[in-house]
Amino acid sequence: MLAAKILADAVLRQGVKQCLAIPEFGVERRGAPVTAYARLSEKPILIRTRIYEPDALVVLDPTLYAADILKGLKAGGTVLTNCETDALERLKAKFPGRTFVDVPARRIAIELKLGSPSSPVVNTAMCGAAAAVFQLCDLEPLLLAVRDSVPAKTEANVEAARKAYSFAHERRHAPA
Amino acid sequence: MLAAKILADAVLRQGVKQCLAIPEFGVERRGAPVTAYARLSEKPILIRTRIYEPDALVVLDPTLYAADILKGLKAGGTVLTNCETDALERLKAKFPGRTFVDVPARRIAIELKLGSPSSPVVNTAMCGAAAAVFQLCDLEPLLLAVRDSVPAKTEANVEAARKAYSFAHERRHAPA
Amino acid sequence: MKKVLMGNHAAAVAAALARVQVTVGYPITPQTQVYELLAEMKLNGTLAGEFIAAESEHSVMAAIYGAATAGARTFTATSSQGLAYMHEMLHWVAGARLPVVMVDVNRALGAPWNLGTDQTDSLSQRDTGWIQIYCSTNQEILDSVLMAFKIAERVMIPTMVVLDGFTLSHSYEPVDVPAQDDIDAFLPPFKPELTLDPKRPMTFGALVGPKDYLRLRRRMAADMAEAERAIDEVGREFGERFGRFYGQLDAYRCEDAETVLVTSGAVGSTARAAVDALREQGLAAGNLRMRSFRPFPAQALRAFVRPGMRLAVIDRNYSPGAGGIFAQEIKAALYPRSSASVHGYVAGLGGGDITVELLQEVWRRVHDAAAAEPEPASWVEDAR
Amino acid sequence: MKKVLMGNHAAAVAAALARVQVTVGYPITPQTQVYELLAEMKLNGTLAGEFIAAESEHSVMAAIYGAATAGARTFTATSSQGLAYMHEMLHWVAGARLPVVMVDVNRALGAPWNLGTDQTDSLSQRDTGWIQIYCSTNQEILDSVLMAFKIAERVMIPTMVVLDGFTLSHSYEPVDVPAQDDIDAFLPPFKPELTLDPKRPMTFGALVGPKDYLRLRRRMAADMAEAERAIDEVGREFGERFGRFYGQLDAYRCEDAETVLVTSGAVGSTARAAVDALREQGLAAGNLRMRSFRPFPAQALRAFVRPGMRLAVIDRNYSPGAGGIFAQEIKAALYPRSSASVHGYVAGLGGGDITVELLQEVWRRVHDAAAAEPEPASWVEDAR
Amino acid sequence: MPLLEGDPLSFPRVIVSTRSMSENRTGTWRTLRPVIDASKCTGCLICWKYCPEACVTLTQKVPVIDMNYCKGCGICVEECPAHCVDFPAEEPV
Amino acid sequence: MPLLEGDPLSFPRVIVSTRSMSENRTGTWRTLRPVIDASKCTGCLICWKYCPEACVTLTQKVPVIDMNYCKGCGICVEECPAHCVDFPAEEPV
Amino acid sequence: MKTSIPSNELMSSGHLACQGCGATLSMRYALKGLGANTVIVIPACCWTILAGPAPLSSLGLPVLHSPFASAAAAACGVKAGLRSRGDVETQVVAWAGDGGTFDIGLQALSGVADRNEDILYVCYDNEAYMNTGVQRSGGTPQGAWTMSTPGASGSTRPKKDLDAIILAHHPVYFATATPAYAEDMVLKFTKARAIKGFRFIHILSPCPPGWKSDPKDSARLSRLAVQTGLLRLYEVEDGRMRLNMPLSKRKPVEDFLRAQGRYKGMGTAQIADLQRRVDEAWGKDPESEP
Amino acid sequence: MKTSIPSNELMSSGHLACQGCGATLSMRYALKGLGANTVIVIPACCWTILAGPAPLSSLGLPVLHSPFASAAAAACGVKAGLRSRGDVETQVVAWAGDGGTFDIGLQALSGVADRNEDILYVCYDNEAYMNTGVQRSGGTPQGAWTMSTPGASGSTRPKKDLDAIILAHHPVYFATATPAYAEDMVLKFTKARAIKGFRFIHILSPCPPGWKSDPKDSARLSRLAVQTGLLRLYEVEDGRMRLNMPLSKRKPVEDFLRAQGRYKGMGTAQIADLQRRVDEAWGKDPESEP
Ligand SMILES: Cc1ncc(C[n+]2csc(CCOP(=O)(O)OP(=O)(O)O)c2C)c(N)n1
Ligand SMILES: Cc1ncc(C[n+]2csc(CCOP(=O)(O)OP(=O)(O)O)c2C)c(N)n1
Ligand code: SF4
Ligand code: SF4
Ligand code: SF4
Ligand code: SF4
Ligand code: SF4
Ligand code: SF4
Ligand SMILES: [Mg+2]
Ligand SMILES: [Mg+2]
Repeated sequence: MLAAKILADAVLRQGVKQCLAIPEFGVERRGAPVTAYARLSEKPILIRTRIYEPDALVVLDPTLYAADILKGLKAGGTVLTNCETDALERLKAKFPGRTFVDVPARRIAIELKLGSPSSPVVNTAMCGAAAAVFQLCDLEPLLLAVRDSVPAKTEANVEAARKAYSFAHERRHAPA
Repeated sequence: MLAAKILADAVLRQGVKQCLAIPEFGVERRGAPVTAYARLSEKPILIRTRIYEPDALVVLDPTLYAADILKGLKAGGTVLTNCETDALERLKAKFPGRTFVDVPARRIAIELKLGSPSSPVVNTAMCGAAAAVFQLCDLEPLLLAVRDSVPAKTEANVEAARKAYSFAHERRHAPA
Repeated sequence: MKKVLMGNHAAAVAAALARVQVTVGYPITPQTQVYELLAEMKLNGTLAGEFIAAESEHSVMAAIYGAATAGARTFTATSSQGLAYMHEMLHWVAGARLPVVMVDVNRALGAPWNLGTDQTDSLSQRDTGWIQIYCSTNQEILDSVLMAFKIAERVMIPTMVVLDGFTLSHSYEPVDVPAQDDIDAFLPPFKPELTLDPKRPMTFGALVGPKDYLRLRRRMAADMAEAERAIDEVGREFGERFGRFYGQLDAYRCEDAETVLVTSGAVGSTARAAVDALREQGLAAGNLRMRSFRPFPAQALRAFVRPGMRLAVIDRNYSPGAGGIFAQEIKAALYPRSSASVHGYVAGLGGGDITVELLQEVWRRVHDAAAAEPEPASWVEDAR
Repeated sequence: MKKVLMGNHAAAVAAALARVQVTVGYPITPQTQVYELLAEMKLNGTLAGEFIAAESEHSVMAAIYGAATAGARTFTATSSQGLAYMHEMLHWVAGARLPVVMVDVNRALGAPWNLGTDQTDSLSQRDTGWIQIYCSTNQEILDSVLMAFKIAERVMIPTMVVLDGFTLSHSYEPVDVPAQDDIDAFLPPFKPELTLDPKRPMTFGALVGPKDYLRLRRRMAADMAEAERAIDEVGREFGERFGRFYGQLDAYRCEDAETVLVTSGAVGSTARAAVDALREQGLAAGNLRMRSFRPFPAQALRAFVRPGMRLAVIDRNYSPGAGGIFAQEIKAALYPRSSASVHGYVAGLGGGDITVELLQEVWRRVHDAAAAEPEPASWVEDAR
Repeated sequence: MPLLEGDPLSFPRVIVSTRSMSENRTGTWRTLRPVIDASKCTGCLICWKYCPEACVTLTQKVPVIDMNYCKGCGICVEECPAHCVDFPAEEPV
Repeated sequence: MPLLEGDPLSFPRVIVSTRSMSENRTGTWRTLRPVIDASKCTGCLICWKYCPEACVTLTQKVPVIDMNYCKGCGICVEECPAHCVDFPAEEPV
Repeated sequence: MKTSIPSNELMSSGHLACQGCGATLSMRYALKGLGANTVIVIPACCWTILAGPAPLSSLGLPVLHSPFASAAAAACGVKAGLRSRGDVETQVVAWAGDGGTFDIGLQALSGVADRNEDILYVCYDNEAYMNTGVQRSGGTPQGAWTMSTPGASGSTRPKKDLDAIILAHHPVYFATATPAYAEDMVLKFTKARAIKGFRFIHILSPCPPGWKSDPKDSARLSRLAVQTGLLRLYEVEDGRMRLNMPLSKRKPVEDFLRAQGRYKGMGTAQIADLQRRVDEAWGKDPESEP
Repeated sequence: MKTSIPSNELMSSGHLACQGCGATLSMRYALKGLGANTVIVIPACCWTILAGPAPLSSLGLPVLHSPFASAAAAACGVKAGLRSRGDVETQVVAWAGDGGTFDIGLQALSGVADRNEDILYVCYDNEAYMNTGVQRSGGTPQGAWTMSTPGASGSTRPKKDLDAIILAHHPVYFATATPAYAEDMVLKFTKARAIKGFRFIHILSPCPPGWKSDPKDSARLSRLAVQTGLLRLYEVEDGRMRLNMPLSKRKPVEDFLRAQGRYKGMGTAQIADLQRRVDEAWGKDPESEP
């Protein structure tokens, strides 16, 4: 959820769009897969329900593609992943018609000592990547949002967001 | 309240009338004055409220006449008391038009070792007297009712009821 | 056999006759004699099952919850603050679909302290999922507790039998106590389908998602509808066996009544005296006693009401910001089909007497009102 | 200043801005972040007053009771089982006429366990004497908490600000946080007349007889009527100061609407999207959002309703044996003056999504129904 | 007649207790009456100390029992070390 | 479409749990994967004893970890006295 | 004045207690020790009634009535409320019966003790639910009759060891008291008043209707409880225990029991057993916690 | 098999606990000791989730979920219900967290202990409200961070002495346990099963997210708690205490604290202070109640 909050905050700072970030309801257990939703719009956002057919997906945990989380994604939608392996290719094959962008969030987090190697904390890195891939906001509001939202290891997290943003930004502008 | 229950029970055993005995509502503290009401009728009793203008009154505590408990009593009504002193005469003077019947319930209770001399328990004796004075029932159902309702010192209580009944019965039949 | 019983004792005697298997209790005025008599009956063997003297009402209902899930027929009694203290558990037990029977002796809720009878304690549990039955005599208390087990076990919904504090709880009157054999024939042993049993392990109360939750509540709604029927049918069966008939509603001299006093609890008894008095004066008065409040007898009420009828609803209860609760629910149930007018009167809160005289006055006010247009609830009192 | 806040944080921030003097808390999903943020603000000095971390919700409200009688402005937040556990104290604090402000985060009550949003927790407190305000956005949460203090302190009635679990409590969106100075100008310090003070000893809550009890409750009724005005007036003043206007009701595209979706809480926000969609299809749809539930806005509602209007009432709550609570109370409030028809729909219990699609379907069903004659509540769901 | 009269707003929101309970004369509860024998009294004040009604006054050498309140519990009779409190039956008024 | 279908009475009054939680494969939670080196393993069963998932099976001399459930907590890695459990990163599926 | 007891009376005559009520004596002494700068919080118990129906009060202090389970929490709320308004002086006292302390109020009490809230909690222990007409509480001793333990054997469970439970919370001050030792009680309240943090005083309080004793015996029974060794008068400050009333010779417990109708069902064997347990407790360790 | 631990598994895989959860280990061992003829009552706590959402169950036994404050009372109700139907054999176990035991469940627990109800109450103590995301409970140790004691100093109040509170009720059986000593724990449950009356087992249960520790360290931390002397493993039967794990040499408490993020705010002074207190407690009376 923190990731959704950071993105909403960054979008607010950018000043163009509105953002409403909604968590999956129910039991949350450390380590268990969780889901969250975010709506972005230039008009006030009225709808406050889950999103059944998202335009875009961000998957923080690279081990989660077994779950059928991709099924609701609209054709033509974009998926931001964190695979760094050839699993990505298998995914692409399995879900044709979607755009996949893969970011080494895990590597960035480990480099910056966010979390432990057994469970690296990738959310700020993935935020940065998402901001760039989905053109949510510029780098500056993003970094301000991270700085305001993360009380511990703040600078490392800001750095993670920056690195991932840059990485994804380049990717987006590079020929596909 | 026990007195009211015994009377209701005796009336039921007599088999002619119905009786509904209602307590004063609220805080009851040992030693503090309490009030209770009873309705008697040959038809089913529907009214379940306090009695504001009783036909008859029974006063168990001889020290209570200072309270204005007599004021609601209908003219021509009967008061059963437990004074044994010339206070009775003062009462009669103060409330003309009411019939007073005085019963030595206190003496009976002390004789039969009911309660202690400082606070004798007069309820069964007064029950007996009331049954006789107000012609609620015969002696037998009364004594059965007492026996069934009083778990401790049963026989002494039965005896108290019998003595008071006899005393009052004679009184009622004696010229006023 | 007829016995002179106080209302509280009628309740306790009924529970014992119903062969309750687990009774849990806690004292509170004006309910305490239920608890005390149960303790005494346990001692002398008249009460056969287990008896737990809990340390608070929340635990009373928690223990009842455990016992009922383990498959026992259960009983308790409380009042006022005690009922309020177990509120969380009331919701829980209803959601768990356990046929618990509880007596509530009406008493006003604080602040401030007050011991008088007042239905707000039980009525403010109206959304907890309990069946509620209101009694008007000590006989009806005993009978209703017996019927409550049968109703509750048929629809698997806990049932609250409600009686007026002091007015019934502490009043003595003759009560016909049926023989044990006859009761056993009326009320067979409780044999639930699902219980806590190591031989057939299952979990009760585990987390469910919204789809299941919605359907569980819809099932509850269906069973509540079934409970409307059950109250009437069990009341009829009881009448056939024991000569005293009961149902959701109890109408008195209403056939041709133009204005009807709508009452509940012991006021329903006094109201008949008021109706008799009004009839003697040549007035077309009637009394409708609402025996059941949950499930709300909406169908029965709609069937009862005639166009143009005026209902003078006596509420010895008050929902702040809404008004008298019976009047409110009656209006909702009649909306918008009926042209009857509903006139709410709040009276007797905190134990004030609702006298024959007061009831007649209210009846006259409603009967003589210029228009049939209802005003917001009026507050009335016998000034004595 | 605009900040991205989750609904729970909006509530906590508002309490701190209201300069609450005593806050008491206890964790429960989905309210916990209110409690946690208050603890954090206490630590860093943003929350000036006393902060008590109680050991249960009953004690939370008991401590609030003590603090408020001692003259402090008080705040707490809870949800579901926690709210139910303090039920006895809710009655008590209302009877004591203390202007406590509490946030309730809606969540379904067990059994069985369920964490989803469901209004039955707060609505089943409808007879406890609390004002209840339902919010539809995080902004409205913050604003409503601030207004709640002003309303509560004006009429001396405790006020519950209610928000949907997860849907609001855990959602992040931009919220305009007013400056402290502006809030201070809007909300002066709490200066009660009667407090616990050894210099002027007096007793609170002592036993009263029925005559006084009846009159105290009638006074409460009069203050509840005053609260209807207060909610509108304070909402208007708030609007004048901060640009966001509030009242008992919030109507959207209702001027010429034939059929109106009546909603409360966050569904009121989604319903507007549904209304927009229906309007785009050329249909005369509107949305009425019930902001206040206690006191029930009966007058305002009667003023709103036009003859022949159809009300499609969405109840994310359920009173067993009665139905959806908003529908029930709306019917009672309109009885018998109105020719509007009221159609109850129970939906979204236990956290089920009430989607734009579902709302449109319901609207169409009501709009297209053959007769205006209402049926008993229908149970609906978005099957996804 | 039955309608509650007066503006509801003229009634207070809460009823606080500010008057003393001493308005309530509990002397009527008494069935036995403690009587101090001044000649034997040592003025030890034990009767004052143990009176649950706080109705033994200290103003004089020999304590005075306020019969408006004395409930006749007999503690003073029992506790008086000089055995100088008599305890006859109360007279009806 | 939106009306709940079916007879409400056909839904149970309560939902009891009778099926095993083992239907839920928690192996997806794992980011690191314990791998026992059979050659070093002494069969002491300490990994079996301390597994919070109860997913180490005893059927063989060298315990087998059921990867359908292992969440990769690493307790077995830490506790193995023979230090024979390796703990590499999990591969995405 | 032959006594150290202050003469001012904050508790008035005219209250509604039964004749010979120990709970009124206790309150009377407590207030003499506490003084007027005190707020009293009273949950449901006899004192709900004794404090007077509105608009009367038998206590010349601010009083807050609160629900049965809530005394400790309400008191800590009052303290916080006063503190938040700048009043750090006023004492806040929770005054509860044994039912409201041993049973239904225990959770809130433990919470307040755990947080070391700055209040004084007083339990006047008459060993049953008296206000509802004598039912067993956790404070009822083994063998005592009540309306809910009506048999000859009375309550079959021993009295809950409240002192040990409270002491497990390490209160800054703890004391036991009983009205027969009036000076001792006043002193303890005076002392408690001066201490900050969570304090507790446990009073054994005779109750004629509940104990089935003669009203005149209330002081005598209170004294006998101490003289027989059934009740120890002691204090614990900062974890150090001090026995206030060491006994060189104890009276037989029978003296205490026989004067009360509630123990009528106790046979000689049970009495001897109780005597043995008291002897053991004192023999083992006369200065330690009972 | 190199261990005395029974191999049957009543707790299934697939449950929803966090990685390295001590509460699941505890349940696993407990059921091995208790056997299948057992009903488990679970109030609100992590185990509400771990037992499985309907219609799944991770426990091969009858389970009753109950509201937060009600575990003990519900369990005694189950026992009474079973007894009333003729089943006197089935064990009834209340299984609650520290929040549901030290705080909100304490009243019901005390009541059940007071009445000596025939149940086994187990508190798996992970030292905070974990199911709601780590807030302070009465079981949280001094100095520990939680979300509601977020400062560097963490919780300022010492951990409530639950053992002393329970022991004040004289349970027929009392024991402490922790998963690192699995054989010991299984044995204690086997023993408790055979005893009638009120029994209590207090388990210290590591919780990686709440303790901010590495999941792999859960067994190690559980062991360190004992080896540092912070946790004593002992039993009390019929009032007699027996230390199960006498320590000849204790490890420094720092070993335990430093492996947990929740103690990050504890400075050397505070750690030294805690060390001193542990030393004193052991030095004073190595065999007595802690
Ligand atoms: C929640 C709740 N349950 C029960 C009661 C009823 N009640 C009021 S006072 C009382 C007995 C109090 O006993 P105790 O605390 O020992 O005080 P005592 O009356 O003996 O002085 C009871 C059971 C209540 N007021 N509230
Ligand atoms: C009356 C009530 N208040 C609060 C809650 C919310 N709640 C559920 S579990 C929980 C924490 C439980 O803590 P603990 O007992 O220590 O068990 P743990 O989660 O740590 O295993 C809380 C606060 C609730 N369910 N019911
Ligand atoms: S008899 Fe009792 S009340 Fe009267 S003065 Fe003596 S001690 Fe006081
Ligand atoms: S106790 Fe006796 S001697 Fe002492 S003052 Fe009183 S009357 Fe006099
Ligand atoms: S890593 Fe953890 S879950 Fe996996 S087998 Fe080892 S102990 Fe079990
Ligand atoms: S703990 Fe290590 S040595 Fe022992 S059985 Fe497991 S893998 Fe083998
Ligand atoms: S019942 Fe006992 S404690 Fe209560 S007022 Fe009477 S004597 Fe005092
Ligand atoms: S939060 Fe702690 S106790 Fe709860 S499941 Fe996770 S590890 Fe276990
Ligand atoms: Mg008591
Ligand atoms: Mg915990």
